Amino acid sequence: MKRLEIVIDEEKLEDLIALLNEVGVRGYTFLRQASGLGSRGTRRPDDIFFEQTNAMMILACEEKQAERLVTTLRPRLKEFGGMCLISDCAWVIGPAVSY
Amino acid sequence: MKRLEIVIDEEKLEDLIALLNEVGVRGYTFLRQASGLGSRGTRRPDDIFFEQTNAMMILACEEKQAERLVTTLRPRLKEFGGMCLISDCAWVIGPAVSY
Amino acid sequence: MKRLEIVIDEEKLEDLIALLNEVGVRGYTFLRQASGLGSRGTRRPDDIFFEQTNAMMILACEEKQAERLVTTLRPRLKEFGGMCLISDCAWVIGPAVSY
Amino acid sequence: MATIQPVVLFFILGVLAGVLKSDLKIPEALYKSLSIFLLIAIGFKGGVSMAKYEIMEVLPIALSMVVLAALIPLTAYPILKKLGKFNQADSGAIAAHYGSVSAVTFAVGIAFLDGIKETSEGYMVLIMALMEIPALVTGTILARRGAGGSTQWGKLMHEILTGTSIFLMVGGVIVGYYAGMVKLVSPLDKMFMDLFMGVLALFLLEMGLLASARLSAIRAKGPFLLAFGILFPLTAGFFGAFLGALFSLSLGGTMMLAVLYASCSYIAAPAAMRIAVPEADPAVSIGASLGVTFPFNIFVGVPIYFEMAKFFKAMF
Amino acid sequence: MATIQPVVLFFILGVLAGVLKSDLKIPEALYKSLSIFLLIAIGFKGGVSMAKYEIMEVLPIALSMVVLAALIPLTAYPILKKLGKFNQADSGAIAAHYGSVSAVTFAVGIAFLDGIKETSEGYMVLIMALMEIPALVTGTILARRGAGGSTQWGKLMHEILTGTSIFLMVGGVIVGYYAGMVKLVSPLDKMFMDLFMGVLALFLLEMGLLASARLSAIRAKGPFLLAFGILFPLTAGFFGAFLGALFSLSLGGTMMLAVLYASCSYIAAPAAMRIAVPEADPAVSIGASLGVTFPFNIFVGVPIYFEMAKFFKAMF
Amino acid sequence: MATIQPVVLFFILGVLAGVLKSDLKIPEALYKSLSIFLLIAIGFKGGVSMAKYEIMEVLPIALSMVVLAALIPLTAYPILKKLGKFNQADSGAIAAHYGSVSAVTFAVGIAFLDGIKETSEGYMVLIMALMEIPALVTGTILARRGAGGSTQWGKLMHEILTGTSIFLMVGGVIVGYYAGMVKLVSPLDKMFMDLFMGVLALFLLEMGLLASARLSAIRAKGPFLLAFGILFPLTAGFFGAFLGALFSLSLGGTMMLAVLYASCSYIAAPAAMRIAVPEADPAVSIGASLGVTFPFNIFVGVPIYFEMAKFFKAMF
Ligand SMILES: Nc1ncnc2c1ncn2[C@@H]1O[C@H](COP(=O)(O)O)[C@@H](O)[C@H]1O
Ligand SMILES: Nc1ncnc2c1ncn2[C@@H]1O[C@H](COP(=O)(O)O)[C@@H](O)[C@H]1O
Ligand SMILES: Nc1ncnc2c1ncn2[C@@H]1O[C@H](COP(=O)(O)O)[C@@H](O)[C@H]1O
Ligand code: NA
Ligand code: NA
Ligand code: NA
Repeated sequence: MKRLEIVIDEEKLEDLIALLNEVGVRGYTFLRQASGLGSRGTRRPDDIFFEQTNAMMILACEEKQAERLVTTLRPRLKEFGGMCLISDCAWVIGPAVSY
Repeated sequence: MKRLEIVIDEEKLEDLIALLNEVGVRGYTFLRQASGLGSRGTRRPDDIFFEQTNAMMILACEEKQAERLVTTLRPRLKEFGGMCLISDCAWVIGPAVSY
Repeated sequence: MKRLEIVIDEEKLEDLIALLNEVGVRGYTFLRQASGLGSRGTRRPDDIFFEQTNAMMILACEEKQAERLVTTLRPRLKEFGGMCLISDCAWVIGPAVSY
Repeated sequence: MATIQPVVLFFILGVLAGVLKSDLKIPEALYKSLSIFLLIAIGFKGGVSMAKYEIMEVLPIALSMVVLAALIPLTAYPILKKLGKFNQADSGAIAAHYGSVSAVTFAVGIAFLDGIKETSEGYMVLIMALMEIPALVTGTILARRGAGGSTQWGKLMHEILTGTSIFLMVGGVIVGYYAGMVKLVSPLDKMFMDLFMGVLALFLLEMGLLASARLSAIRAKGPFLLAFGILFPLTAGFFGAFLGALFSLSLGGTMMLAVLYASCSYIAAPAAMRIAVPEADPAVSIGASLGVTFPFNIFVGVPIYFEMAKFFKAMF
Repeated sequence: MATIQPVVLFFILGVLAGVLKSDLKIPEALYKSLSIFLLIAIGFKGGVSMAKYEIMEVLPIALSMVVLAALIPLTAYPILKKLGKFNQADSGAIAAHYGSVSAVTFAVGIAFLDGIKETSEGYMVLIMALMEIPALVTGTILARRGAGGSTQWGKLMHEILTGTSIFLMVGGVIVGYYAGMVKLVSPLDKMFMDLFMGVLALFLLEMGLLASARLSAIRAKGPFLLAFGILFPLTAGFFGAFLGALFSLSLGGTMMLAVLYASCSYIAAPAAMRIAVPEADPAVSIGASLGVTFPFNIFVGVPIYFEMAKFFKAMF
Repeated sequence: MATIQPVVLFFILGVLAGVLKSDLKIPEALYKSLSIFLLIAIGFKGGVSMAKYEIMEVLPIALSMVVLAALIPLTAYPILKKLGKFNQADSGAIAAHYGSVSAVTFAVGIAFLDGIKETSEGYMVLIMALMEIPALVTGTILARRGAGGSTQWGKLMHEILTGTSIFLMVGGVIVGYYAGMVKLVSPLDKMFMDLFMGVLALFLLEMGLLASARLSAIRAKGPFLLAFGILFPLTAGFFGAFLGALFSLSLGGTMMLAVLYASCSYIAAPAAMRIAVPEADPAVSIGASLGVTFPFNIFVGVPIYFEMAKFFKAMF
């Protein structure tokens, strides 16, 4: 199994979700109002004057699905901003499979 | 060291914490109000009409402890909903050990 | 690439950020108001009487940078509280590099 | 013709903000705080004016009106199933929404009466709180008749009875009733009565934002739901006005009963149906309820229900 | 017998919501906003009525009452240690809580006086703010006498003096005093005076929710803490009423001094004790303070302290 | 000399809390809720009093005052560039901030007039809303003249016109105007008029906290920005008072026009400049605007602009 961790501009979150739906992803988790530093400088929800925030998405899926996803995602990552990390993980069988 | 990442129904969080205490876990971190998609459909705190939310828990522990934990957790994961990922990690010695 | 995951006392967050700036880190993501259990007991933002909370920071960088960072961080981790995990990951090229 | 209350313009502002993609956002905590305030205030106001009645005298009337409200989902169900071609679960769930009530529509009705210096019986708020029960139970039975799997009746009743809506309204009634009895309404009314309209204004702003985001959900069955969402409440309101006059309520009370029968839920009912009929699609019922019937009621319905009330009061 | 204020019924509603496992939740931001409002409003009200006195005249009296408040933790400590069998740290920390004051109990006292058209000296609010200092310092000394490790006095004093409670109350006093002097109280009072009771109502609802979640923490020492949590404030209140009459305060002021001496903290004190006596178990002190003494005071204590005040005012 | 309004003391309290490192925090949701309230209330109040005028009569005057406001950034720009030695982007962005307006300074001006029982023309609020447009557009043109890369004019205009500030103010004007026309201002004024000053108080508390955290950002150009932040608004205010008297506004209206010209933005302008001139450093403009000009205006400026208005009204 692969674990993807994506941080993007919170305003682009719905676009990312639409993209995931297209690829047929069946499970993901995300948190809003993440702060961070990146190539576009600091982005923090507690800065009342700018309201630039990130969303953080975590997604576990099978290797093949991950490849397909990355292929679709890569060209749009620049527009979404942020980063995308991939690492290995194991899925503890038990709950209904949603990947 | 193993890193566990658990996403469950926020309403079951206290049950999960009780279970961790039973197993003797000495450290964990969690975030509430996580959104996500899974086998039960979309769950988002910003959907005012449904108020279905997830909690995300991260937990670093030694391999043996992780095994014990997974054994106890697995049968209840279905009821808790969500997912449980395991991966490898290293603990930077420095702060008081809490795993 | 290395992925660092740091959980500290939220009050020390600005100190940690200052330290990261010193080391020359060019990207990180953090979330405030994280709950947790550790050597100092339970810390939860929903406990109105104590207001002890954690911040969770995620940081992807190259191996060398990670080493430098850990060397600087380690002596101060005790004061910051919490934990620091390291694991391997891959950075999906696409967005502007910020590590 | 009666004038449109200024307060309902805030709903239009909210819709506009949604349509124009304004970056206006009502913080979630504000939305929840306003709804806590409104529920307590509605209850409190009702409780204070109930202190002027003998409770035991009005109880039988109130209970009959509650029980008769079960007729609403029973009427809505076959229409939704036959004409609307919804499946059993969806038909039952939507019927439950329309049998149930909307506290905000109730509030707009009260505001309308305030504007023309009319009043209504205080115990209308108790009727509103109690009406949820037959509506949601009937809707659930219809949705799950013959369906496999057991219905979580215990969990459903707990959700209905201790849900925020009923809990705060009934709590408000109790405090208001007590305050009315011991003649200590005064400093509390500065908040829960005087600010009622202003808080309602902010709440309607958010309702507008929510409604504009929800309308798209009913696209598939749009024409049917548009017709249903307007004609059904008119019929139910007609029936309510008839009953109110029959039971010799005041003019204002007769109108408010029509409003209760005509209004439909988009807060308590979705939460209850998620538990009782999880297989129903909530997007449709909320879309129809919040996107069609709610705006219809607050702009057009309320004045019409008032005319209906006048009509029936003149008859009996 | 004096009537129970309607506002305190909201506390019962909150407890009920907790007991019935209602899904009612007060958003954290609302809770914090309400407490900011209440602290400013309490200070503002006090400041406005202080503008009628010569400050220098009342200062010595006020200071004596503050200093004498140090007797409260000194009395509580041996009782907790000997009879309650608490260890030194817990005894000191609980003593600090009971020496300190509860702004909400104070507010309920003010509401009680409003209800019977009585007033109290405006500078009572300054006494309330200042009383924290001797109480917390004395409690800390008792808790840490002879203990290893250094006490963080600097951090403690900073926490006490710049903590939200004292800061906002004293800030409110200053603005209220200035507004009273330049005769521009008027538009600010629409918010900070007229809405006081309504805001207190919502706050008490949340206090009830919190209390119902906290009672379980005192299970182990339940019987002792129940007795202590009722008898100790009665004694301290008796002493306060005696002092108030001795210093020739008005009837309302005498009662309010009794309320201050009898009430105990569950917000400022836990925060301060966490810094000064980290080895104490906060669950016990909060449980006793919020679960026992607070409800006792607002329902039963306040009317009793009023009778005590009448008794001593008749004596002197 | 005019008395300082009690409400502005809350700004000092906020600054103090920041300087003393108090743990006082205004929840983000409260800050946003207060600002939603203030914007609607400012608009509502203006709309209600506009209902007394023939709109068509005042429109040409209002529009001229809006267009003339474009002179402000045109004057500020060369000063910032030549004397302040800022680069083109920063000079244009700061000029846009000073051409734009601050709704809170406007609110303090209204409070000042209330305090001395003066009124101003209701349509001043429309002028305020419209003034953003020429100011931000002119500032952007100055900042980007000859610069590479295309300016996102579409996105900028959308941001300005549908941004929360303009949207809510104009929305408030519409509802207030309608309420005034149909004579149903009454229950809404209990919230949007009576509570205005109290809400402003809490908002100023947060402004003080924000300002104390922002002052450090202007350190590098401190002396210049201190002088600019005080002298420029005085000049702009002088010009505004002159224009107001020339156009025969009332005394209050003349002062309010001076306030509008003198005040500068720290909410709408930063958001707009981030889109239009992303290469400008926002820390400097916010620091000067919020840390220097805002406090100067509310404490010293407002009474001075009133004197200016009196002076010019006596002349014409
Ligand atoms: N190396 C990194 N490690 C962790 N988070 C990052 C990293 N680089 C960027 N981010 C996150 O991605 C967000 C957007 O990045 P950017 O588009 O480069 O400004 C930042 O605000 C961070 O939250
Ligand atoms: N493959 C996945 N990757 C990441 N998060 C998941 C995945 N599957 C489920 N989740 C999370 O677990 C929650 C509950 O899942 P479920 O019980 O399957 O509905 C979802 O709402 C997601 O937040
Ligand atoms: N083994 C662990 N796994 C995950 N989070 C931990 C672990 N140990 C400590 N933490 C986090 O670090 C915070 C501070 O830890 P401490 O300083 O040990 O009290 C805790 O509240 C947890 O959020
Ligand atoms: Na109905
Ligand atoms: Na006390
Ligand atoms: Na200006």
